[in-house]
Amino acid sequence: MIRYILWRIAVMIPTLFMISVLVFTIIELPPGDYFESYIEEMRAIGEKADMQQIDELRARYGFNESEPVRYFHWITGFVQGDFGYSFEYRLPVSEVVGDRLWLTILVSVVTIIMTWLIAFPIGIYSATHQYSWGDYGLTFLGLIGIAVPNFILALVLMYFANIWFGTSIGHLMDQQFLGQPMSWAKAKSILEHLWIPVVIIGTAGTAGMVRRVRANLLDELNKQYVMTARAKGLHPFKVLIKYPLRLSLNFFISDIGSVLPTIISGAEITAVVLSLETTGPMLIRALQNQDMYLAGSFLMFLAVLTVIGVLVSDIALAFLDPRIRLQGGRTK
Amino acid sequence: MAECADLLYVDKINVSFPMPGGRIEAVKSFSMRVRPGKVTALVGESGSGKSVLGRSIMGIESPVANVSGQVFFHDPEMAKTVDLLALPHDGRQIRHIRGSRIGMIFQEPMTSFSPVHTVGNQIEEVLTVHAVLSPKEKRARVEEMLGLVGFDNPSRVFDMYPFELSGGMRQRAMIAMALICKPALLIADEPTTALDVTIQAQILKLLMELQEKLGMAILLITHDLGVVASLADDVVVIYRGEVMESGPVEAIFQNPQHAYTKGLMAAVPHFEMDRGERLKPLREIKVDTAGLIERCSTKQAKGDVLLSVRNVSKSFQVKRSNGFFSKATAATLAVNDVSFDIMRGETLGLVGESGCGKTTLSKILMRGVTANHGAVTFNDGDGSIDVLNAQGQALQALRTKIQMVFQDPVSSLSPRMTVRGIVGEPLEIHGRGNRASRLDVVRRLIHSIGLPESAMGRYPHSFSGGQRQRIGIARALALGPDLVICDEPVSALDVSVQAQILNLMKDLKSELGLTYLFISHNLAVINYMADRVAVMYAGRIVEIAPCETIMRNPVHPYTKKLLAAVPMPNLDHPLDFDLIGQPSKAAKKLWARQFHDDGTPDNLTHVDLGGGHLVLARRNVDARELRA
Amino acid sequence: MSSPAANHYVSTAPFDPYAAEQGGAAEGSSFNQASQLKLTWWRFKRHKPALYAGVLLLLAYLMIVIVEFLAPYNVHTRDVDRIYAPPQSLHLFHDGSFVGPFVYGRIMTLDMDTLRRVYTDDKNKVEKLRFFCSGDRYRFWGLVDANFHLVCPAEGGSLFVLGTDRLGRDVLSRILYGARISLTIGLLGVMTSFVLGIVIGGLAGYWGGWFDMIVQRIIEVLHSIPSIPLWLAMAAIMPADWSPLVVYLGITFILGLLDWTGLARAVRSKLLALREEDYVLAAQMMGAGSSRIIGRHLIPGFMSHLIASATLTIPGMILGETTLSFLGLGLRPPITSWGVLLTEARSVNVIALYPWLLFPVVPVIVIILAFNFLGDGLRDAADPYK
Amino acid sequence: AQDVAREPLSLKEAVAAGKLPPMAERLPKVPRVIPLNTPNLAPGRYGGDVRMLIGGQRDIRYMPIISYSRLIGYDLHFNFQPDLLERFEVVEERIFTFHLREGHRWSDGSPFTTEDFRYTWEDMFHDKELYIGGIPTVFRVNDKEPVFEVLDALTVRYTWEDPNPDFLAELASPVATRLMMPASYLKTYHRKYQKPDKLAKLIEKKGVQDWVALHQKMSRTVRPENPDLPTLDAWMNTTKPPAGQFIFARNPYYHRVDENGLQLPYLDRMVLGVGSGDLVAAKTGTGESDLQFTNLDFTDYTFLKNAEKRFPIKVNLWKRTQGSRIALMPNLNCKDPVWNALLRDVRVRRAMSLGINREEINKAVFFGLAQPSANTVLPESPLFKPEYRDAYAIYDVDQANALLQEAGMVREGAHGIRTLPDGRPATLIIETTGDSGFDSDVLELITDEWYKIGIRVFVHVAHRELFRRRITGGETVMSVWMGLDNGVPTADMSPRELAPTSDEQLQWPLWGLHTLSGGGDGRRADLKEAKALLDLFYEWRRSDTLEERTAIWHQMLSLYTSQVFTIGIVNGGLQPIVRAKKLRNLPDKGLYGFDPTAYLGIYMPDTFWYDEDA
Ligand SMILES: Nc1ncnc2c1ncn2[C@@H]1O[C@H](COP(=O)(O)OP(=O)(O)OP(=O)(O)O)[C@@H](O)[C@H]1O
Ligand SMILES: Nc1ncnc2c1ncn2[C@@H]1O[C@H](COP(=O)(O)OP(=O)(O)OP(=O)(O)O)[C@@H](O)[C@H]1O
Ligand SMILES: [Mg+2]
Ligand SMILES: [Mg+2]
Repeated sequence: MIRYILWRIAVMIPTLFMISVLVFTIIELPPGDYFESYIEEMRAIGEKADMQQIDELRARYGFNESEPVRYFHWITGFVQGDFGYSFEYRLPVSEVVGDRLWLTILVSVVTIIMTWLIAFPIGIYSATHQYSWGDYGLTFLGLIGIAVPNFILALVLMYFANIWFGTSIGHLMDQQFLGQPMSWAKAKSILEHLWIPVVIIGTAGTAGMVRRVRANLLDELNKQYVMTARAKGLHPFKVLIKYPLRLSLNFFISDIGSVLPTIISGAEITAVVLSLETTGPMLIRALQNQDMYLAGSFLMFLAVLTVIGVLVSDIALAFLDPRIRLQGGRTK
Repeated sequence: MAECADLLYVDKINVSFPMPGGRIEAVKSFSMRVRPGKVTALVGESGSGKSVLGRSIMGIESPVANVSGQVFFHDPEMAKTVDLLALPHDGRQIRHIRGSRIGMIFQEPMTSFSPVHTVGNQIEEVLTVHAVLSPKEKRARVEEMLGLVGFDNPSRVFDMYPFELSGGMRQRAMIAMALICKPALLIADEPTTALDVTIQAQILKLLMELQEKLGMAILLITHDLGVVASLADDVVVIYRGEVMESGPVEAIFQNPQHAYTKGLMAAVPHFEMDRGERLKPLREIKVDTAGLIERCSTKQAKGDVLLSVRNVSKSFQVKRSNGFFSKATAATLAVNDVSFDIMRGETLGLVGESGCGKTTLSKILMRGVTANHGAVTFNDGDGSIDVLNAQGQALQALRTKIQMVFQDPVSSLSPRMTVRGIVGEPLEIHGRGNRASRLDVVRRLIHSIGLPESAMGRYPHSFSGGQRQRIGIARALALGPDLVICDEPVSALDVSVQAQILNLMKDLKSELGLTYLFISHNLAVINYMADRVAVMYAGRIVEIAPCETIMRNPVHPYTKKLLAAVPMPNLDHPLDFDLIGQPSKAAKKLWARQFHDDGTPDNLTHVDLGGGHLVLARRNVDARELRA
Repeated sequence: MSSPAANHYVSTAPFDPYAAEQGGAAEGSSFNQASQLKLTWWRFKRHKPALYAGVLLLLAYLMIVIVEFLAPYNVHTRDVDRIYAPPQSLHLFHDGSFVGPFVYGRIMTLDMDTLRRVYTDDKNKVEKLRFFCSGDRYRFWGLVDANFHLVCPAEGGSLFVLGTDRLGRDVLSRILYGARISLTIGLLGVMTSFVLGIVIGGLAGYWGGWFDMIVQRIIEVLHSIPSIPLWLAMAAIMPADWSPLVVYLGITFILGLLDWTGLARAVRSKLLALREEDYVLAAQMMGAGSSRIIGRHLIPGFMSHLIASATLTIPGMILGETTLSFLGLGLRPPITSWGVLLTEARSVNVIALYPWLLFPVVPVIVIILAFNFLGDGLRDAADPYK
Repeated sequence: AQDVAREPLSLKEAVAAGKLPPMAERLPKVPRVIPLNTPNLAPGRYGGDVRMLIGGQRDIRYMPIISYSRLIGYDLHFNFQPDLLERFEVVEERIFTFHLREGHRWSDGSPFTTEDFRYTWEDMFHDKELYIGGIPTVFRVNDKEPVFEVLDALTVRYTWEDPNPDFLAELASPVATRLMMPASYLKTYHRKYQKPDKLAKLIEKKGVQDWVALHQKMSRTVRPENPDLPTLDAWMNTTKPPAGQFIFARNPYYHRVDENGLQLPYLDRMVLGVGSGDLVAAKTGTGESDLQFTNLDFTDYTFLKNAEKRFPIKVNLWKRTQGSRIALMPNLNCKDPVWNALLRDVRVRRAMSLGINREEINKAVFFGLAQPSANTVLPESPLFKPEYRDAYAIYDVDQANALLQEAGMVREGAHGIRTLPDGRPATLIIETTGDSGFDSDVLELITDEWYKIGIRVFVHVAHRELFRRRITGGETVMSVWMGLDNGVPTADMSPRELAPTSDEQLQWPLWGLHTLSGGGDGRRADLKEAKALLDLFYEWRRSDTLEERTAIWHQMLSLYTSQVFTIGIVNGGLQPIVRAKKLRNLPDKGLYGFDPTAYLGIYMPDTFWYDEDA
């Protein structure tokens, strides 16, 4: 296993290299560059742009160089821990992210944990009580969560949270705490706001998870080993948890690799709608403005997480099911 | 109503399963009793409802089944009679009884374990539920039990995963699980089908001991009338869910009354049979063997070498449950330098101790497992094929010529295919015939293995153990292969159906020139089927000889012990458990010196005793010395 | 038979060793001949909610063929005098007497203070609905001019059962027309992604080894490229003279091409475990090829998950463009789809003032529920243990 | 003590502690006195924060705009007025002499003198590294730089050879070119004044590449991102980005006072909350903003008005100053030869304009409150004439059809799509950025209307960058944008928007570029009327009397509207402005726009105050 892991880590390097080329290409793909978007931004409110100055800026940041050269500068910097410079914020990328990272992790982790905490019991319940009223009811609720687009849910929740509880609209905290150091009042305000994004981001994911848990569990429930376990006199719940549930987790484990990057990237669109102080909206803006080092470094960071996540999930798979041979071909 | 003397009283139980277009009445108004401390044997045809009954008593039959009736269990410890079926479903009371007061050995040991938990973990769990013990104590108890059921190295087995064990080993693990809490009643559903006779004897001895020591009653479901004769106090004969005959074992064996019982008795193969004699199944199914399977005529004369195996070895690395950083454990040498030939048109019987590598060997021949080294050549007259390295066309051709009946009928049938699909699949793969003709072949195959046509639309899980085994046989025969490797093909069949199947196989062999590699623990069956017999022990072939020679003049001590351990369906010849029931490790110590390798495998070689009789012994020993 | 075991008991019932096994269908009945597919269909039919869901979906798909006829208005019909009109309720009785389905006439006044259009029912004006009538002109499937409708407002009257939007268009008609795109286009992406996911994931899981290694790396690469920059990049390179429909089609398709990774990994992981089963070995030994083993033996064992995933992707397919439209890439007027309708409802104004514009979520929910029940039914029909 | 009592509460402590000089010393000798005793205004009291919402961090750029402290600014009637300057003199539109206020200080207390002008002129504009391409183009007249002189510590002079009538307007514009930067602060970052090792340390600390980047970063005024950069505005930024909330605190050295001698601004702080632009309306509707004008749209009015009942806010409607709220821009430089020829034909442009039912659009999209109009000046402008407004801005399908037929876009019968001279059907792709919510609505309505005159319209949405690029590249035949930026010009303001002078003019980007680049780039205008406009524009630049200028303006307006170079739809659209109910001095009616009102700039937010009694 150790050799396998080392081997996988070695393979990561070419993979990440390919990803970096792709990421670079994709953010270069839209015509124009940051400065062009910058000019347009100015024009949109009526300002005139000083073309001359902008040409100078362009030259300063190497935008008159060829793309491979720029790629080279960026990636060598990245490897050395220099993630580049955000034009939009006029700050080194590492400083831009700042606080947002922690808030993003907070929102994502709470959401993910809530999703699991809710989805698994419900999934198990609806698998074991298939076609009961509970199953139908929860399925129905969950599907509503899926069917209503997040942004509408976000607007509705925000609106009514404001009307009923007086929670201020959007954001992760009341406006006065923005940019303030942490305090009890701020923490309280964050908690007050947190539930809205958690509910919104969580609903679709929860319902999806419920359905998947249910489906996978239903497949395992009739296996012979369940009967064996029952014959031991185990509590049905324990039987469920130890045997069929574990075997039905395959799909879940295979996907935990993608959880890692989502913790950082967050649900971008919802975050935009709710105007959360998370990294998602920042990424989107950076992409739209072609603030390319910010966007590129961010994406590369996500890529590294993805690659690590996939490795973690593969290792977890091998633990989950000892029959799985990660290396061998189809026959032993 | 229930008499207090009965440990278990089953009163008019009915079990039925809904099916498209009707329902299956698996058990019909069935009544029986089990006396405390006694062994009640339940015998009957394959598919007659024995396993369903066992499961229904435990209350673990699948939820789709309709169960009605009453099952009274009088627990001597609680001195109270309860109706098991009336207890709340999966409630506390019934859970307390399960595993602790009533233990169950499932018929399909191969699939009854969860594949992702270690054997030890799964056995230990019973203790966790029913006893208050420290983890250390639990492990010790489990290891002790594993040792009792015949494992050489219990602590190693404890940490192994079920799929790393051989069929027989899993069955023993299952037995250990059922016995670990020392229940008052043991429902043993075919507990020894996957065990060779020596281990079987060991297990039976263990059961007897427990029965005596703890007053444990056993509801023994078995096909092996020999085991019944050696063990049972009472016998219940079941046929299609109904009691045909019941009574004390003496009464049944010496004076069978019912036509069905008589038929069963008559169908048992025995050693005194003539080589040409046919078994007499209860119902003879006329099968037109020629039309049954499509097959090209034999191109090669009988007696040529069809398959030659040279120096094949295979070792396994065991996965460790305790983290991946631990050191790799020593590899198991499952097959060790095995060489033999199979002639065209013959049946080579392969017998050996449980876990000695028979299944592994047969899978190597099928390219299901890659051998570490060695060579296998297949030659049906169209030129020889290097089995272990064949690719593409050659491999595909090989796949039509060699077929296998798996030891585990459950897991080798796709759970999501209907029988029709399963049996017809080889035909479909190799493009034999059209839809209609394939359907026709399938129908005839199903008929010839004694299943009704309605079976075609059902899924494997809804069959009894024996029925599934027959489906596997039908599938293997569908293509009309040259060589069929049968891994315990009839272990789950009652004697009558077994007779029917064996006859069928024999007919096919004589009429179409099929060749069989026949792996079995049942020496009577081997005697009936095989032309030559190879005996395996711990990965090596220890003796190989024509069938009569082995049966009459065994040389190797293991072979001798094997023959001595065969239970006879005859009350006059009960097994001497003290003699044969000793663990194989202990028995090995008693072997004569010339059979020991003294730690150096190279010391041993196959000594030719003439007449095709080879035996594994010291290089330089004299043949006469061996016979002594 | 008071004590069957103690003494020798012999059944006296007639004994026929040749009797066929009890239960199941009779010899030669159609059940025995039926292929697995047929059996599955029979079992499916017994699953009532699934059957109804299936029928509902069938109706929905039939409906989109004749929306022009079903919708009371043409999608493009707008009336600047009826902007943001709330839904009109249908009545049967007027002044205690039965008139048949009708709506009351409407009077609009402008509230110049709040700049709101205020609608009041004119209880004297009974506008009786007309059925199988001629109303708005339309071009059926863009080919034939016609004006035949299932239901029309009274002459000179209005019929806005679900209200109107900011240009005075009938929401109901728009929903009906929107179904056409919502129920079809996204399917393409979903199908592409499923086929790829199952095939590639299946092969990677079954073959393992090098192939798996490479596929996993490809998945990592694709997975590392979040969809948003990709959309942005794609939107930028799509030729400008493509119609929005074609662009959307293209984006959906490309997304499908990239979206298979999650599914592929799930399939692969499951197959890595399933391929160790004996029945796979058995199939290999029969000479079955990879595609057969994957398709016939392995994938069916993972069918529940696939069906669940598919039904879960359907909302994504119906509403996919809502996300895209956040980035300015979604479908646009004049093309109508449920996603477009919901995107148009994307403001607090709507929630606070014109909530009826949110109505399109209802058909989305209904369709998703229907797909879900259908999926459940299929799952159960394919489940041997049911 | 008396003085301290008059201090704003937020400064009292510092003044009492002696950290800050008292008000009298902070003010210039001659502060600018703002008279507030008009019927609608009132002198106020100190104190309070104003919360505002912005749609992104970059929108802190609104602050210097609405602060509107300029050397010279517009008053409410768009007359020039010295603001930071005490006074100024203009000779022949060539020689500009500026007199600073004595004792005027930057927000950090350093004196504001001609040194700041000199620094900017010599050490910034003329530094070969800072300004690689030389001084900003606004200073060049006929490619010649002015002569810059420092007359004394308070007087500077810029002298051109040729008249530069735009100069004052440039200085009064919402985002004016800065002639002066805080020299004493910026010298720290200038190579000429800073020791190299110290500079290197600073470069390192700020994470920039070299001193040029450092200087640029530290001296950004358009977006006041550097809290340390001294300013002359009413409020100065105190928050370092990135942040979710920016606090602008009062500038204690601000140069304006009310007539009671109270130093402005009244309001202590402007607090800008950063959020998604889409949420601004919702949040404003829940009383989370005390002053909101950005990110609100006319469509939000009803919602906001309803919110008045629940929250202490007041919603007003101001009139937007654009020449047309939304206008179609036929691209006279488009590549498609057939369309190019057609669009150059005035009959086609007129027909298209006549084919639009502006009343319907006004009713459907603007609640009937806007004014159907060509793209021209608003009645608020002294240059307004009804005939400009109505030029081809009536709805006349028959005339439109006739004109198109004449122009060679023929069709059989009275319905269906016309064919272009080369036989193609007359389908027209209109490009939009889809930024404003109603674009697509208006286009949908136009699509229907134009179908009646035989033109089939497809709408294509392009990203902003792409949008421009395609227009300049001639790939776009027609686009949608806003009309004239400044719909309320006076004759003193440059009529450049009416002539091809900039590549931003979507109807003739190449011609505009040609003028802009001094002939180096783009193409010379080759349409008679466009050339005429350009000539008139040059004439305006040379003219030096108001009458002359007025005449030229009218000629241009009449030519521009009758030629329908851009197809205006409606103007005078309304813009909701939300304020806290008790916020005084923000008029209920006003003109809203970037140019020339600088949004709220000319209404002087520094005079806003909270009337706690209201
Ligand atoms: N889940 C099920 N669904 C439908 N039919 C079933 C199911 N389980 C068992 N049966 C049927 O019930 C009958 C009895 O099965 P059972 O397993 O009890 O047989 P058995 O006596 O144990 O046979 P064997 O000796 O072959 O194991 C068989 O005909 C079988 O096909
Ligand atoms: N996948 C595996 N991993 C590790 N060890 C294995 C594996 N498969 C088999 N073995 C070991 O190889 C040995 C031979 O197993 P095999 O299944 O061939 O025995 P067998 O002769 O068929 O026994 P039985 O009669 O009990 O079926 C056993 O000790 C078993 O534990
Ligand atoms: Mg059985
Ligand atoms: Mg075996």
